[in-house]
Formats: sequence, structure tokens, C-alpha cells
Amino acid sequence: MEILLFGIAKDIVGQSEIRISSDDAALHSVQELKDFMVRKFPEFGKLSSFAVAVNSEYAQDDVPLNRNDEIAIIPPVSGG
Amino acid sequence: MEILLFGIAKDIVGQSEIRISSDDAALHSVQELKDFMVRKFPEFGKLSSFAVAVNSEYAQDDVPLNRNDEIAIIPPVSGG
Amino acid sequence: MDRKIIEIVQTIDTSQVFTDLSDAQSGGICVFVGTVREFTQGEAVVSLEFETYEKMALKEMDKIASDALEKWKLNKVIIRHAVGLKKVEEPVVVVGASSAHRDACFEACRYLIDTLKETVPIWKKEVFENKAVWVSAHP
Amino acid sequence: MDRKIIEIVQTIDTSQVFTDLSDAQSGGICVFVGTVREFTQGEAVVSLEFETYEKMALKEMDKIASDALEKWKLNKVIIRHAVGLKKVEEPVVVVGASSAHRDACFEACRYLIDTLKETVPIWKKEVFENKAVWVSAHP
Repeated sequence: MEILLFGIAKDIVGQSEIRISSDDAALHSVQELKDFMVRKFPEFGKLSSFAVAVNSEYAQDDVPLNRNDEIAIIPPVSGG
Repeated sequence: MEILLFGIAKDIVGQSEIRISSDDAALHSVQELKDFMVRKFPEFGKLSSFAVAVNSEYAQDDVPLNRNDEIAIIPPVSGG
Repeated sequence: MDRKIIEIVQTIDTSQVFTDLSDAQSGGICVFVGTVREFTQGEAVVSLEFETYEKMALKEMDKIASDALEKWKLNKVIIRHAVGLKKVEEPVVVVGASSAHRDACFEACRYLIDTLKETVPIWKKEVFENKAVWVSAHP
Repeated sequence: MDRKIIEIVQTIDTSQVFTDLSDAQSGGICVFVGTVREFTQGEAVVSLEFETYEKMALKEMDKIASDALEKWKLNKVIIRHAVGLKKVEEPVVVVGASSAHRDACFEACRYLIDTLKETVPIWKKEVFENKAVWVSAHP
């Protein structure tokens, strides 16, 4: 599973994408992905908030994740 | 006394200025000028309203008129 | 440097206004442009004609700009009105303001155009195919 | 003809926006431009860097424009955001709308910028002399 990273998320992880294999963790939902990220990179727990996008749409915590989904971490936006 | 006319006021009178001599009328205030205009050109009475400017400032009805003032009839404005 | 631009012009160049209002202390610029609309209450407008009492109009526009600078924290304010014959889609008025934060420039911009329409001695004649009407003249 | 202009660009040309929004059925055009401000809480900003998740940002911008077209009677709507490095006074975002009457374009313009700042995946890094900060990232 590939996760796209932007803004401060990219800085925290140190790269613009992270690959999570099923050996690392079995992530079945947005909530599980968020928990995993905070566990693996505690800096995520210090953000104001962060969202997850599945197939380039904001996804609620209960949205399931599938292998072919395009998944992205969306830290607090600050456009404009 | 010269009175500047704009917009529909110019159309009503048929010219862009009107000269009122003291033989025509003795106009001592904005109110007297307004009354004179409505009497002489009844179309002024049909307007939504009209104001008078003295020395290029809106003038209340009780403002006195002096011979050297720049006086103008201000029909309802519609800029923008 | 003057923070107010107050002008009556023959032709409005809308491409210029953001340069006029730009400022290093501003994070936001809000601009309203009034243009000639093709239809008024279902009737096709051929053109608009704007006339002004220029000396007084400039004074009134300046008052509005000064009031806005007092009411809100603004960096620059512009009120530019065109006179003469204007065709459909042509700009007739540009008002705008720049400020550090967007609340101020939005509120000021609205105030500028609303107040201009109430107080500035400019008159608009709508020219239709078969008649011409001074706007707002009659009840 | 499409009534929405939705773009992510490297450089914003503010001189173009009124032409983009001009329409024979419109009497008013309201535009907001966000620019780089020199000081943030008293500290001198050297530059801003904007990054985006472009595919998703364009989708979210399109939703905002469509919502505005539903909420108000608008003729055209624009949302154009710049990415990359921006210096003080440079424009970073342009939003705007045209409508027959000015209420609609003012309200819509405000809605466009407010909603963009809440939902569109664009991130701004403020670069100061001695540090760089992702805006809004931390409480």
C-alpha cells in the first residue's frame, strides 16, 4: 500500500511517499491508517489534525482501504 | 444666480444652466429654490426626489443661497 | 504615498486595478467592477450614458474613500468611475481595497460601491431601441 | 461555454481575471486576490512556498465552484491558485464571480475564498530569515 505525503507530512516522514506492506501492518480502514501513522511517527500526533484522502476524496475514519486505492495523508490545509 | 443642471434636470429645463435674476424670484434658501423649480417646471415635482448642492456640497433645505455660490440641482443619482 | 485613488475617467482599464491596490502589507485585495448588462427587466439595452457633476463627484468619492480608511484597517482604496457612452460588457466603475486580512477589504469594498450609488452625483441613462431613461429619476 | 474556470498555475496574471469573468448578462464582478504579506505577527516573511495534491485540489476547487453556482445566481466563477515559490506582494490566489446583481457576486466571492481555505489540499510554508513554518500545521 502506497501512501502519498504532502506538506508537513512529507517533512515528518522525510519522503513524499511511504510504502506499507502487509508485513508491516494490516490496515483495513482510514482509522487504522491514522493510528498506524501516529504510532510510527509520533509527530503526527502533534498536528492540529490530519485527514486521509482515498482516491482523491476526503474519507471518513470508517472508510475501508483497498490495495488499489490512491491514498494520501492530508495535513491541515493552508491555501489562499 | 446661475443654477447648474445635470441628468434629467437638464432634460426638463432643456439646457445645462439656468439663470434666475432677482426680477424672476428672490431665492434666499435651498427650500425656496426647490419650490421655485417645481413651480416653474412641474416635471421636477414628479421626480423621486431632488437635492441641491451649494459649492459642490449637498445642502439642507435651510441653507442660505448667496449670489456667488455655485449652485446645482442634483436629481436622483444613479452611478455604479 | 497617497492611499486613495479617486478618478473619473473616460475608459476603465480593469487590468490595472490590482497593481494600483498592491501593497507589501496587504494579504488581500477585494475589487468590484460594475459592467453594462445587456438586459434590464427583459428589455435589451443598447448602451448606457454616464454624466457627472465632476467637481462634486470627486469630492463625494473622496469622502467615501476617507470614511472607509477610517472604518477599516486598509492599506489602499480605489474608486474609479467612467463617464460617457458605454456598451454592453464595458466596465463603468471599479472600487476596491487592500488590507492585511480579508474581512476588512471585503467589507470596505461593499461599502464603497453601496455608498457611491447613494451619494455620488453621477447619472446613468439607459438607452433602449426606442427610448432612453434616466435611471431612478422617477418613483 | 463553461461557466467555471478552475486552475492551478505557476504564476497568476491578475490583469486577466475581469476578462475571464466578463459576461453580457452580468452587471457586477467581484474578485478577491490573496497576496504575500511582508509581515506575519511581526516577523519578516522572505517568501511563501505553496505545495498541492493537484488532482484532489482541482476536484475540491470544482466542488466549491459548483456549490457557488447552485447557491447564487452567477454567470461565471473562477478559482485560480498558484503553487511554487512566491515573493512579497505576489498574488497567490484569485477567486471571483460575475452576476446580474452585486449581492450575489459579493457573497459568492467571499464563500469561494473562505471554503477554499478550509477544504482545498494546498499547503503554505512561510519562509522567514531563520526558519520555515507550515502554516496551521500545529495548534
